[in-house]
Amino acid sequence: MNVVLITIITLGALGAVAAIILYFVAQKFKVFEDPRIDQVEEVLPAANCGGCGFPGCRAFAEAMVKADDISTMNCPVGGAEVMAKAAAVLGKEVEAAAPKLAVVKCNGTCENRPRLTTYDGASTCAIAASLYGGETGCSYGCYGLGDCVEACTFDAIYMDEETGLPVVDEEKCVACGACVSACPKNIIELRKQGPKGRRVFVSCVNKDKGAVARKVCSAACIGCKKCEKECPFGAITVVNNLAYIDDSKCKLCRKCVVVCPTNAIHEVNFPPRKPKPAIESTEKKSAE
Amino acid sequence: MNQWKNFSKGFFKENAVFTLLLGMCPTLGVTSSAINGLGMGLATTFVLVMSNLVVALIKDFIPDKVRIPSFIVVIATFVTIVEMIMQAYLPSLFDALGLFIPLIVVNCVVLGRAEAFASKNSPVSSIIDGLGMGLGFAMALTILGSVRELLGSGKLFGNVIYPDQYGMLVFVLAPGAFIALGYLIAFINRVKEKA
Amino acid sequence: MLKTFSLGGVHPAENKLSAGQKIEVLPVPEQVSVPIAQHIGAPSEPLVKKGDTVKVGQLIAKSAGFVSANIHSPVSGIVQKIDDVLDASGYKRKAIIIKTEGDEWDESIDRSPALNKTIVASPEEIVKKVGAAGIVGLGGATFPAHVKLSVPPGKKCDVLILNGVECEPYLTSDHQLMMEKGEEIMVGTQILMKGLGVDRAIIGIENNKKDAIEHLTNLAKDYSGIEIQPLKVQYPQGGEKQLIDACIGRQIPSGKLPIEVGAVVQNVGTTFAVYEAVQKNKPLFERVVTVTGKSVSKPSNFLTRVGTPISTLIEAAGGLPEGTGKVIGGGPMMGKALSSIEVPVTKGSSGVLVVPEAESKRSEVQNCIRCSKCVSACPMGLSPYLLMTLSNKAMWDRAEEGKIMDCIECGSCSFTCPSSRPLLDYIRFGKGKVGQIIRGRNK
Amino acid sequence: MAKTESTLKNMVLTLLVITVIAGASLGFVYKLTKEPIALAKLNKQQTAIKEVVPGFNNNPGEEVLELTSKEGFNIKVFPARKDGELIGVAIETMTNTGFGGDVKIMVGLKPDGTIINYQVLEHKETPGLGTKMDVWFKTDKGHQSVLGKHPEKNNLTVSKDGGEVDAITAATISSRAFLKAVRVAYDTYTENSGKIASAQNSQPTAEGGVQ
Amino acid sequence: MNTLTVSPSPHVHGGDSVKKNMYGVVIALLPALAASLYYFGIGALVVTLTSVVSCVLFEWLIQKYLLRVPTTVSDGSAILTGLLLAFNMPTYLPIWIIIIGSLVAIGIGKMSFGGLGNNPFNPALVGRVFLLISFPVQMTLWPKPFESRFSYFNLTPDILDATTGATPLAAMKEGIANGETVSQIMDKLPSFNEMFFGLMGGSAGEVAAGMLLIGLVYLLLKKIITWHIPVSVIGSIFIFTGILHVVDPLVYASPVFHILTGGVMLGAIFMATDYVSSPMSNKGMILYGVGIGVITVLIRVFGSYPEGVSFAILIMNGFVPLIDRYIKPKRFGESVKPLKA
Amino acid sequence: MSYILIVISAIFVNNIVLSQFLGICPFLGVSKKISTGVGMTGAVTFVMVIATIVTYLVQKLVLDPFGLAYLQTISFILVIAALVQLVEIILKKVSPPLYQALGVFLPLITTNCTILGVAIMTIQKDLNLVEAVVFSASTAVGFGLALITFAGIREQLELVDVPKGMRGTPIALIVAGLLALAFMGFAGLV
Ligand SMILES: Cc1cc2nc3c(=O)[nH]c(=O)nc-3n(C[C@H](O)[C@H](O)[C@H](O)COP(=O)(O)O)c2cc1C
Ligand SMILES: Cc1cc2nc3c(=O)[nH]c(=O)nc-3n(C[C@H](O)[C@H](O)[C@H](O)COP(=O)(O)O)c2cc1C
Ligand SMILES: Cc1cc2nc3c(=O)[nH]c(=O)nc-3n(C[C@H](O)[C@H](O)[C@H](O)COP(=O)(O)O)c2cc1C
Ligand SMILES: Cc1cc2nc3c(=O)[nH]c(=O)nc-3n(C[C@H](O)[C@H](O)[C@H](O)CO)c2cc1C
Ligand code: SF4
Ligand code: SF4
Ligand code: SF4
Ligand code: SF4
Ligand code: FES
Repeated sequence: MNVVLITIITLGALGAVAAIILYFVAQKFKVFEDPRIDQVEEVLPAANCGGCGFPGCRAFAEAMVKADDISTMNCPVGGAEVMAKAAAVLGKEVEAAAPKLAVVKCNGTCENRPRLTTYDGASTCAIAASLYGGETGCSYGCYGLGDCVEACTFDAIYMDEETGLPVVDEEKCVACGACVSACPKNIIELRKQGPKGRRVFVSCVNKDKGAVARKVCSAACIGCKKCEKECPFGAITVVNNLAYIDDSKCKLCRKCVVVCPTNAIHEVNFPPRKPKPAIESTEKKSAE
Repeated sequence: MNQWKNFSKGFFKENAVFTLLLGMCPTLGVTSSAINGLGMGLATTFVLVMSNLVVALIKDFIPDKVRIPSFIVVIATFVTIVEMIMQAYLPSLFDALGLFIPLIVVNCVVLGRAEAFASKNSPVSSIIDGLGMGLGFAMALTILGSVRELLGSGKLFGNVIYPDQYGMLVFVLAPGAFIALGYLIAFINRVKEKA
Repeated sequence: MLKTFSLGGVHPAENKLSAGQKIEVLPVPEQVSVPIAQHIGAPSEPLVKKGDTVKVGQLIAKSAGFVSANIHSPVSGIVQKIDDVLDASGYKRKAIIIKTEGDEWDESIDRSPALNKTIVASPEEIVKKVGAAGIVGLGGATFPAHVKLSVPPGKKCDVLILNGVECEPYLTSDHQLMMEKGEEIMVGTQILMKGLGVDRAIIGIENNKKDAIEHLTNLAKDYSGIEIQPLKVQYPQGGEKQLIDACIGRQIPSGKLPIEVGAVVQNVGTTFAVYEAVQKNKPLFERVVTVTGKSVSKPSNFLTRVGTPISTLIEAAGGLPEGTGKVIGGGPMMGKALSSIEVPVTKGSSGVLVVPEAESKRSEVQNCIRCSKCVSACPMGLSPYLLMTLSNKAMWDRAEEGKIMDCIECGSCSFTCPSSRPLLDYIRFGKGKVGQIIRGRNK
Repeated sequence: MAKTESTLKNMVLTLLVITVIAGASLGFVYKLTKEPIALAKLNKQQTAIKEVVPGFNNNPGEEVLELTSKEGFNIKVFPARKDGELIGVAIETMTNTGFGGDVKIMVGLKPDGTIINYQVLEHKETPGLGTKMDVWFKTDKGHQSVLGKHPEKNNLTVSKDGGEVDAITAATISSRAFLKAVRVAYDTYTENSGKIASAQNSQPTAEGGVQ
Repeated sequence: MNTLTVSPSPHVHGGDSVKKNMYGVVIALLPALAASLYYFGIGALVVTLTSVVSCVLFEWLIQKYLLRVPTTVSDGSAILTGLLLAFNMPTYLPIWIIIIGSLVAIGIGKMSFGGLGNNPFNPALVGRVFLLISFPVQMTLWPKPFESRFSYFNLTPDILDATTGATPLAAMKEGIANGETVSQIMDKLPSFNEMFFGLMGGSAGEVAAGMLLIGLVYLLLKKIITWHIPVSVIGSIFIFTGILHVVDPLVYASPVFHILTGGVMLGAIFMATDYVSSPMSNKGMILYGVGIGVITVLIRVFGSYPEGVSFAILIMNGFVPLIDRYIKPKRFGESVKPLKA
Repeated sequence: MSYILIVISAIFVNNIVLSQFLGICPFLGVSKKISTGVGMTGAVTFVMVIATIVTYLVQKLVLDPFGLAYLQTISFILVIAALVQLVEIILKKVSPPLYQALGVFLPLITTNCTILGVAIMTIQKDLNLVEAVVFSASTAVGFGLALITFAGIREQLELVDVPKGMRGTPIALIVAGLLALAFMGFAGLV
């Protein structure tokens, strides 16, 4: 017989048999998996950072497909853009979340906060914090051992050798919040990036009474309530001897900055202003 | 998509060997010399281009459930063609590559491209993609082959560079293949990071 | 061969500098600061307020739950304030601050030194009295003693083990107490035996206290059911689980309490306090504290009121030496480094160790060389090197699998590690995390 | 883009069509390359034989004798004739005592058994060591060469075993295997020399032709 | 007052250090080194010096310029790797090969993984096996004791011929392959007594079993290693070859022969015990040791290499993570006897 | 060849991954965790044995009688592809956790060289059916041995700080190389 013919017949038969078997087995063992999971996963950045609160991008995709409302979900890496794409895939709406940024709320530099003891244990903030209140009198402030730096997968946070405090690189930070949960002292907060990166915030977490706080750190918030009174928009509240600026109410008027007696309120990325050049230096530092 | 980008991605950014880690078996198996690497790379390129083309042409007619079998048949056809042609006209290379020729069928690069690219793109893009990927693959194999040949037997494409008693035999053998590729990838990662 | 526990263990230099120093009664301090959390369990609830006048031994804070303990005033005087003060760890904790005026004791306390051998109290009364007196474990764990005496239904205790091991280097307070108050401890033992309803008690003592072993062996002849068990000098012989293993060869299963194997362990100091509480009606407000250290000019054992600032004790032992790098509350293996010497003595303070600067810094941490010495040293048979890494990498499920919760925090692993790795630091932290996870799961 | 659905008909049809086309093209290429492949194979054999027994003008492949040696190896003997006269035999011989297992060589013997030349066909020896056998025993250096030697008249074992051949440096095992294979060839040849001479007129075996 | 230091407990340390352990092993190797110098002379000196110096140098260079981490050459582990690598090489090895071996041992075997403590495989053996496979000719050129003392730089083919010979194991393997019986072969080999003191061909440091045993005693006394690995390796080789020997004494050499020759002593005492690449639990160590023993015998008796300790250790190194994962140390309270009330 | 020799050869001496260079992609891909390595080994063993039997029959019953040896590659791969897809479909239903664990690698078993390689080698070595089954099963065991050992080492490396440039693939390849180096010791065992 013709070689070509035999070849054709053999292969054709093999192919047909394979197809038939496949068909029947596929019928019998059908499993439904939402194909949108794959589609959503495709638009996610595949960083698997866990910043969304799910173990990996695929899990997040699954959750999004299942959820009725995805407006509370956010992929910190991809940001609004990716969420919009994912929403498009799912035919759902998302509001563009205001871009956020990690902010370090401690200004206990070596000058501001003299050291009383020396820590000599495992060098992580978490362990130091589980052992004792820190090398200075302020048991709220930063330990400077860099758990936050370690936690950031985007290299967006580093230790300033001079101040011993972490600094967030505004360019790199994607507001995944890894550092926020890494910090045992709750010093880092995700705050609105603000127009042109302008922000006003209280750079202190000390809840001690004014006199006590001031004694251990010259840059501490002493809960004097001057800012609270000054703020025309009611954005500032003082609870437990500590002022907090609500970034959804703050209009960046910077009046509070001026009245703070300890310079605990920081403004960043504003054009320099004339009357109070003294603050400038600290602002610069944290802005860098 | 920009066709130049489409073509060039296979060399560096999405190089099958150095970054995607696909098609590792021929990569390690046949690269004991540069010429084997090159031969294998070109054979793969041929299969890749042709199968990409055919897959792109027929993609719309294939039901999902038989997608993979269909693609594989296409690929296997070209592999068998390569096999027969090589056997006829390049018998010594055929002997050197041995089992790895039929194994082009299962080279993850080939099926991977068919699945990931050709089944979604136009025939022209698919050819270009196949060519880029294939040549990138060939390049990687040739580089690895050269390194192994040079370190292992002091030759480059068969030309003596230094006396072979100074060669480290291990690079011709299995362990050397892994180790050489390991450091090559580390090196390339480093270059990439700097770039 | 002397008896000892079956796994691991290390032998740190003993350095019992204050051994043989008679217990000195420290003068009543001018002011005391009495923390309301001096024990394991719920902090007590203060019963006094600013301006109140109190007497020595008067109840000033009452137990706030089953596992909690009463607190009695260690001095007589006026309550200055109840406020957050810095505790040994540099965190703020609530404490009652009393300004001393005179030394007026509560009338119900029998202050005569005479030995009272006759035990009139019934077992129930014993447990009640121990509870009322606010007695907690003086071996360091400060677990309320009356809880241990209340054997849970369904369990049976057949032996009482007294912990006179004092395996911590430097410390000598239990040793000295056994030498000076041996009779009282014997009676205390009888009381505990009666309270628990057992007829056998074993006092475990490390063989480096030969005089105490001899002394107590002689005394025990007059009391039925009390045996003295000399033990090999090996740390952590005094660990409860290790002690039970060494004395009666029973091992407490993972996550279980001593009662599981029919034993209750009390420290000898606790036993003395039980004697005082039951026979003399004296609540726990003072204890023996060793003040020691190579640079200390007069290593001593002091009988000290709770609430006395540590600085006062150091002063009494010759003052804080030049070049002190570290002050430790407790022994060198398990004690806590103090961030300030103004913190008060509590019920759990067994010693104050002053360490010169040269010895107070740890060596540089190196990579784990997998020498497995920590594994051999661990008395609980754990893999400290692995637990540390798992803790560092936050792999809690594997840490739990590795029985991180079994760690008794003895520090043998960190002590041995040739790479000076802070094993226990990480393991302790990991225990906290895993504990949280387990509690969360059980909820 | 409208994908074809996965119904039975479509699936079978698609695969059928694809395989049929594949089959057709393969059959076609097969037909095209059949000759060259056969030729390449034949060439390889001819060249090999030519190298070890030069000067014949018959087609030894057609006269091949398939024999089994004492040791149970399959040995092929290709008689080489010039104008019908037996000028030598090319013997495909082997042993299994190489460093990496089987060693297959083709050795050319004069009718009296003197070694003309050899060629290494297949082995799994270590590159740089055992592999050197492909030239080692032809190289005229020291006592390496076996060319012109006679397996009976010369003691063709390695010097370590009291023979007169220098083993490949640090590859005595491979050397022994090589020499053993030569010996197997010679023994099989002498045992069957009658058959070989008479094979002249016998029909070419099926194996002799192209496969 | 200066500031108080605060740290978690424990506040004292036993004083053990990486350095103490590493230099302890170096000291334990000195008797064998002395024997090696005595038997093999200049060659042993050159090989040892080159290996140690280049290992230390490579470690330093890699840490300083490639990884840019603090250098730790003073911890002694590189010296040890160099020393053990030298002990595993024949003393006629050319300097350039030794340098390649050191580079492989330190560069591939150790620093690629991040240095001390991280490497899954024994660096010195990685170097040795790499060389063995790359340069089998040079790596199997065995100088004879005493006769090779003054040759290294003046090696001519004549001297080479006169001063090299097979190791007992290689001779045994060849002999068996040639159909000789064990006792015939043994007659041509040194006596067990001579072997014990190292009077035979072999790698620089592996020959003198007696000297290596002195090292073992030192290591055990100093508590640098425990008995588990050496005993299980040597014991399992002894038992396994013993069984074979009893089954057929004509083809299987006696167990004493097996434990005295080749790298058994060196391997069992100094290389299998490498902390980094051996298991952590006692049970694990015994399993690991028995594995090494069995594989060694398999390779020696049935495989193509006359000598199998290096490969056996490397193979078992590969299994160490699995052993550690599934064989845990005995835990306290694990095997509780039920309490009778 | 006796069965013992086939087994030892396939597992140790000619280990499919470490000396034959087949199945490297899954070897590198699914070896990050011991548990997935175990799952993959199971899947490969299963597919490999069945595939070898089926392809063996195809060869002996279809290709050889019709003189179609040159269709070996294409018909084998077709059979294997269909087979793997079957396994995938069934697994998805029967054991979702295993399916999840093997993830993308299940379809890639199709393109796992070991399966086709073993099928072809079986024919090349001219084994009989029983030998073929033994050969394929022990090859799969060899694959599993290499894979699981390798996964063990990689899991351990997760716990140490490998230099940045070497992390991930490079160090995995080095480990594979050293493992192959060690396995060379088995040379000549059969
Ligand atoms: C929650 C809890 C319950 C306990 N219950 C008992 C008990 O019922 N009986 C007992 O003898 N000890 C009991 N203990 C005390 C412990 O066995 C142990 O003595 C105490 O934790 C201090 O021991 P250490 O100093 O060895 O750590 C309990 C401890 C804890 C934490
Ligand atoms: C590592 C370790 C060492 C200990 N050493 C002693 C000791 O030397 N003496 C002692 O009385 N208690 C010691 N303890 C506390 C005992 O485990 C146990 O809590 C105590 O004996 C119970 O008695 P208590 O409740 O009366 O203190 C140690 C605990 C641990 C964990
Ligand atoms: C990696 C390696 C590969 C080897 N390959 C071969 C080989 O292919 N052929 C061979 O005869 N010996 C080979 N050997 C050497 C043998 O193990 C054995 O040492 C040698 O054959 C002994 O012979 P000699 O006396 O010539 O040194 C090899 C050795 C090693 C270490
Ligand atoms: C008992 C002991 C044995 C050692 N054995 C070796 C060895 O065989 N090879 C080696 O390179 N290093 C050895 N070392 C040194 C060190 O552990 C080794 O360099 C590490 O593997 C490097 O990470 C040994 C160290 C000790 C303490
Ligand atoms: S700085 Fe904090 S929030 Fe920003 S990317 Fe890093 S970890 Fe995430
Ligand atoms: S901000 Fe928090 S985590 Fe970061 S260094 Fe300070 S204490 Fe540590
Ligand atoms: S501290 Fe914990 S882990 Fe360390 S030795 Fe003690 S019990 Fe073991
Ligand atoms: S003692 Fe230290 S170096 Fe040794 S295994 Fe434990 S952690 Fe690692
Ligand atoms: S190429 Fe072999 S498994 Fe991918």
